[in-house]
Amino acid sequence: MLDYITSYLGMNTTPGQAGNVFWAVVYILVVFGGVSVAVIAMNWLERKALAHFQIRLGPMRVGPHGLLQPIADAVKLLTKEDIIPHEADRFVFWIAPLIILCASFTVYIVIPFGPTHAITDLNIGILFMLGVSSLSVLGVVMAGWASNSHYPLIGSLRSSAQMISYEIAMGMAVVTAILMTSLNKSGTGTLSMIGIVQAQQQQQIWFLFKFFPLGFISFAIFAIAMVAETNRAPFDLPEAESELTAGFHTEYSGLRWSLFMLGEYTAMIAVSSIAVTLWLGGWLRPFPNTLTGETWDLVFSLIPGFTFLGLAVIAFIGVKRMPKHPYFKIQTAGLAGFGAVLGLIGILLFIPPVRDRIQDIFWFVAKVAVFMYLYIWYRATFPRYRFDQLMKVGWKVLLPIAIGVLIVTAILGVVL
Amino acid sequence: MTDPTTYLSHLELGEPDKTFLDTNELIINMGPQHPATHGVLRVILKLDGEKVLGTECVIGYLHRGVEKIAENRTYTMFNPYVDRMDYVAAVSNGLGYCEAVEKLLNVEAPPRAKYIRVILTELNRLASHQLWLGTHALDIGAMTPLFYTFRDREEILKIFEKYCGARLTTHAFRIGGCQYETYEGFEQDVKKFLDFVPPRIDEYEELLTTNRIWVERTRNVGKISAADCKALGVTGPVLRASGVKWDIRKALPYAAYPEFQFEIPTGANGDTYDRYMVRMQEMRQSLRIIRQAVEGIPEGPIMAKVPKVMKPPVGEVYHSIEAPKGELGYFVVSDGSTQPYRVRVRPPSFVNLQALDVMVRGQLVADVIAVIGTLDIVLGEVDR
Amino acid sequence: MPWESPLVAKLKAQYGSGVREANTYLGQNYLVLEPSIAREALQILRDEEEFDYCVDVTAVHYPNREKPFDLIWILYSFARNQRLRVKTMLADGESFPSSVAIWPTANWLEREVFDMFGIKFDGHPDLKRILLPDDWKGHPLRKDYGIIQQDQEWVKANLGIESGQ
Amino acid sequence: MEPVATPFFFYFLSGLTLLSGVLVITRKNPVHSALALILGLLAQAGLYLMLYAPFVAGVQIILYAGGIMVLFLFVIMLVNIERSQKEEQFNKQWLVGILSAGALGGLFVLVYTKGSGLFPAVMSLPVENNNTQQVGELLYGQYMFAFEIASLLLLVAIIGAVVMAKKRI
Repeated sequence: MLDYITSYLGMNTTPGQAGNVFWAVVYILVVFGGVSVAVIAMNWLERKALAHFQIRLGPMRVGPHGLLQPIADAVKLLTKEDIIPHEADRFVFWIAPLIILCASFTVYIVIPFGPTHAITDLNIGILFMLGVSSLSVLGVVMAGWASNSHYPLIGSLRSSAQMISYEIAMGMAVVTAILMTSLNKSGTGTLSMIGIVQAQQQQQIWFLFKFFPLGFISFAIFAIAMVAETNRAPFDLPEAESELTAGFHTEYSGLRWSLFMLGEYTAMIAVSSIAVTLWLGGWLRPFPNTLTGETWDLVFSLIPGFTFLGLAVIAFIGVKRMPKHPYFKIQTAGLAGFGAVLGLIGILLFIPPVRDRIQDIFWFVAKVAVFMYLYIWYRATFPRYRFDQLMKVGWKVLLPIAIGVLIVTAILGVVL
Repeated sequence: MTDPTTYLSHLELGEPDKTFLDTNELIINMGPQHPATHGVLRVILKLDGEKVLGTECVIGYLHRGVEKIAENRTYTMFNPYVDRMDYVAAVSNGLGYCEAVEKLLNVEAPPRAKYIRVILTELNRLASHQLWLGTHALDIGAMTPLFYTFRDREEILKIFEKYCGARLTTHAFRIGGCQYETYEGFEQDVKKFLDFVPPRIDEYEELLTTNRIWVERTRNVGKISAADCKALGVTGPVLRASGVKWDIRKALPYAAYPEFQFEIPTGANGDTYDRYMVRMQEMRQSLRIIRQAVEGIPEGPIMAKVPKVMKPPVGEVYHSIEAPKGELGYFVVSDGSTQPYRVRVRPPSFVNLQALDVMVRGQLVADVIAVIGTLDIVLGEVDR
Repeated sequence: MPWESPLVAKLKAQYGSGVREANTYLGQNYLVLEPSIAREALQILRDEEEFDYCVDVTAVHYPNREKPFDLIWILYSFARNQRLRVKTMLADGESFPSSVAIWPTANWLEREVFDMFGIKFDGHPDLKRILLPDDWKGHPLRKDYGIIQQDQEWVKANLGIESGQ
Repeated sequence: MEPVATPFFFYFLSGLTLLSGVLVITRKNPVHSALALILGLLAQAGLYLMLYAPFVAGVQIILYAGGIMVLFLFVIMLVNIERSQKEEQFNKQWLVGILSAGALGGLFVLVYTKGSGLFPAVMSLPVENNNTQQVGELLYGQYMFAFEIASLLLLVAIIGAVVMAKKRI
C-alpha cells in the first residue's frame, strides 16, 4: 500500500495518467479545498478592493480589516431560512444550483497548475473544459424557469442567450491558440492543457506574443468573452439590478443562493485559468527565453518566498497601526498570527525541494490573480451594456475578428 | 389595484412588428417598488419583446396636498413646507417661494441677502446635479460615480449645516431676506470648496465622458427635439440639451443673477448624453457664479423691512426661478388676509415627466431606466 | 393698471367685449376673457403671437362668486421673452374645451385641475384623476373641502383603517 | 492508462441512458423530459469515452447537452406548460408503435444471433492519443465533400431561420 503511494512520487506525470487513485483523490481534495479558499479570499478581496475604488473602507469589523467577513457571511447564509416559492418546480429549483456548481468544479480536473500538478491530463483537455463549462447554462435556464416568476425568467433567457453567443467567439479565440501549438517543426498540435503549455515552452514564446499582434488579438477576444461568459460587469445584464432585480437567482436565498455565488466565482477562476494556460504560458515563469541561466532560475525561484514574506511584513505593519485599545486586542493578535503564518509559508518556500515543486503553482496562481483583480477593476469602472449592444459586440465585432484572426494565423502557419 | 391594461386604453399604441412568427405584446408594471424609478413612480410599459410601444405613468403615491396645506397656514408658516417637495434641492424651492411672496408684498431683499441666496442656491444646484449624476450612473450600471458624488455632496451639506443647522430640508431663507447672517469662516469654507471641487468634477468626467459603454448607452437614447420640448413644456437641462438656449436666470433674472457672468451650456441632439454633458457644464458654471458671488458679496443688512404679520394686498402673482430640474414657479393669490388664498406650485419634475412617453417610444426597456434617470425627477415634487 | 399693447388691441378689435380686462399688476400682464372666446383666443395667442410654451394651467375657487372658478393659463413666449396670464371664469359644473391640442403639456396639467377642482375639459384625451386615486370622492382644492377631510369609504376599503376623523 | 472497471461503467452508463429515455416519454412536464434527455445525452458521452472517442464525447457535450438542449429548453419554457399538461400524453397510434417496436426488436435479435460473421471477433484497440487528429483528417480528407454539403445545409437553415423570424433584415 505504502509502495503504491510512494511510487507515484517518482513518476513525472499527473496522478490521473499514472492511474494512481490515492494521489488522484488527494489532488481532487486539494484542488477542491484550494478553490473554495480562493473563492472566499476572492470574495473578501472584491469587497475590499471595490470599496477602496469607491473611497469606502469595506468590511472592517469582523476580524482585522474584515478578514473573517467571508466566514461570517458563510455562517449567515447557511443559517438563513431556505425559501422555495410556493409555485416553483421544487425538483428543478433544487437541482439548478447544483448543476452550476458541478459544472464549474468539474472543469478543474484538467487545469494544469504545473507540469505534474493536475488531477489528470486529457488529450481533449481544452475541449472538455469548454464543454463542461457550457453546461452551466443549463443551470441558469433551469433556475430561471423553476422560480416561476417573470423577472428570473427574463434574466435567465438573457443570461443563456448571452452565454451561448459569447461561447462562439470564445471558441474561435481558443482555436487560434490551439492552432499555434501545431506550428512547430513536427507539425503536431495538441488539445491537452499540459501539452499546450509545453508547446509554449518548446517554442520559447507565450502565445500572447506569437505572430504579434495576432496572439494578442485572440487573447483580447477571449478576455472580453470570458467576462461575458461569467456574467460579470460590464456584461452583468442578467443581474442588472436596476432592471431585473437579481436576474435568474432572484427567488433564491440562503444556502442555494450562496451556491450560485460559489459557482460564479469558481467559473471566473476556471476561465481565467484557461486564458493563462493558452496565452500566458501557464505555469512558466516570466521571461523563460530571455533571462535564462541558473542564476535567473534561482532568482525567479526565490520570488514566491519573498512575496509571502512581503505579505507578512504588510500584515505586521497593519498590526503596528492597529488601535492600542484593549477592545482590539484579539483582532491585533489575530492579524499578527495571520502575518506569522504568511511569514512561515514564505520561509518554507525557500527550502529547495519545496521551492522547486511549488514555484510552478505560484506563477500560475499569480497570473490567475491578475485576472481576478481585473474582474474587480472592470466592475468598479464600467457601466453596463444594453442587451442589444451586448449581442452586437458578440456577434458583429468579436466573432468576425476572431474568425479573421484564425484564418490569418492559419495562413501564416502554412507560409512560415 | 386596478388592472394595468385599463390605463393604456387612451394611448395610440404602436403595433408590434408583424412577422412570420407573431409575438404578443406584453404589459408589465415597473414600480412603484423598483430600484430604478427613484422613489414611487409606477410606469406601465407595453412591450413588444424588449421594445417599448407605449408607457403610462401612474403618480400620486407621495401626494401630501401641499397646496391645500398652504391655504390653511400663514405665509411664514408655509415656508418650511416647500422644502419637502424637491427635497434634494430644498434651497431652490425656498428661494422661489420667498421671492414670490416678496413680490406680492412689494418688498425687495437687501443685496447681501440676495448674494447669500445665490451662493446657497447654486451650491444646492451643484448638490442636486451630483446626486442626479450618481444615481443616473448607478442606473446605467456604473457603481463608482455614486460614491464620488456623494463624497463631494457631503461638503456642500456641511456648509448648509453650518449655516442653518439642517442638511437637507434647510429652510434657509425667510420672506424678506435671510434669517441668519453667514457664520464666521463661511467665505473661506465656500472658497475652499470651490478649489476642491473642479478636479473632482474632472474625475467624474474621466470615468464617464469618454467611456465607450457610457457613450453607447446614452447617445441617441431618449431623444427629444426642441419643438417637442417646447410643446411639452419641458424646461431645465432637458430643454437646453435639445439646443434651446433658455435659462430663467438669464431670460427673466431674479435675485442677484443679473450681476454675474455665466454661460448657458446647450446641447445639440437632445439625447441622454447631451443632457449629461449639459449638466456637467452647468456644475462648472455654478462654481463660476459662486466664485463671483463670494468675492463680491456686499456688506449690509440681510433682512428687508417686512411686517411681523404679513397681509399682502389683494392680488396674484406668478414668480418662477430656474431650479436644478427646470422652471419652478409659484402662483400665489392673496385675499388680503394672513393666509394665502391659493398657492399653486408649478413643479418642473411633474411637467418634465410627461415627456417620458415621447422619449422612450420605440426604445428598449433598458433605455426606460436611462431616461427616467436623465429626466432627473424627484417624486416628492411630482406628487407634492 | 390697464395694459396697452398691440396684442391687446388686436384681441379687442377681434372680440370686442369678450376681452373683459387687460391689466398689469406688479409688472405681470394678464387678460381676463369670456369663456366663450377663451379657447379661440388661446389658439390665436400660440399661432399668431408666439406664446409657444404653456407654463401652467391651474384654477382658483371663489365659492361666493356667481361664477366660482378662475381658470388660469400661464403662457410664455420664447421669441418675445414675455409672460402672460390668461384667465377665464367658469360656473360650477361648467366644462371648458381642452387646450391639449394647442399645447400637449396641458394634458397632465388639466388632469390635475380636474382632480383638484372638478372642472371638466371637453375633448381631453384621457380626463381622469392624476394625483388622487381613481375612485376618490371630492375635489380637495375647492374651498368647501376641509383640510382634514378624507374620502372615508375609500380609506376604509383600500387601506383597511378607520379614517382619522 | 489502463481502463478501470470497464464492464461496470458500461452497464451503468447504458442503464442510465435507457432510464432517461423512458423518463423522457413518461414525464408529464416537458421541461422534466428535456432534463431527462440531457442526462441521457451525457451518459452517451460517457459511452463514447469508453469507445476511445474522446473528441466525439466532447462534441456531444458541447453541442447537444450545452447548445441544442438549451435551445430546446428555451422553446419549451416559452410555451404554455399548463396546456400541455392537460393534453393527453400518448396518442392512439399504438398499432404502428407495436409494429415498429417489433421490427426493431426483430432486427436486434437477428443481429445478435446471426451477426457474429459481420463483425470482427476481436476489436483492434484504437490509439487514444491521436483520435482528434484522425477525426480531422477523415473529415477534411476522405469525407470532405459530405462535410461541405452538410455545412452548406446548415447555412441554408440559418438563413431560413433568420428570414422566417425577421421581417426587416
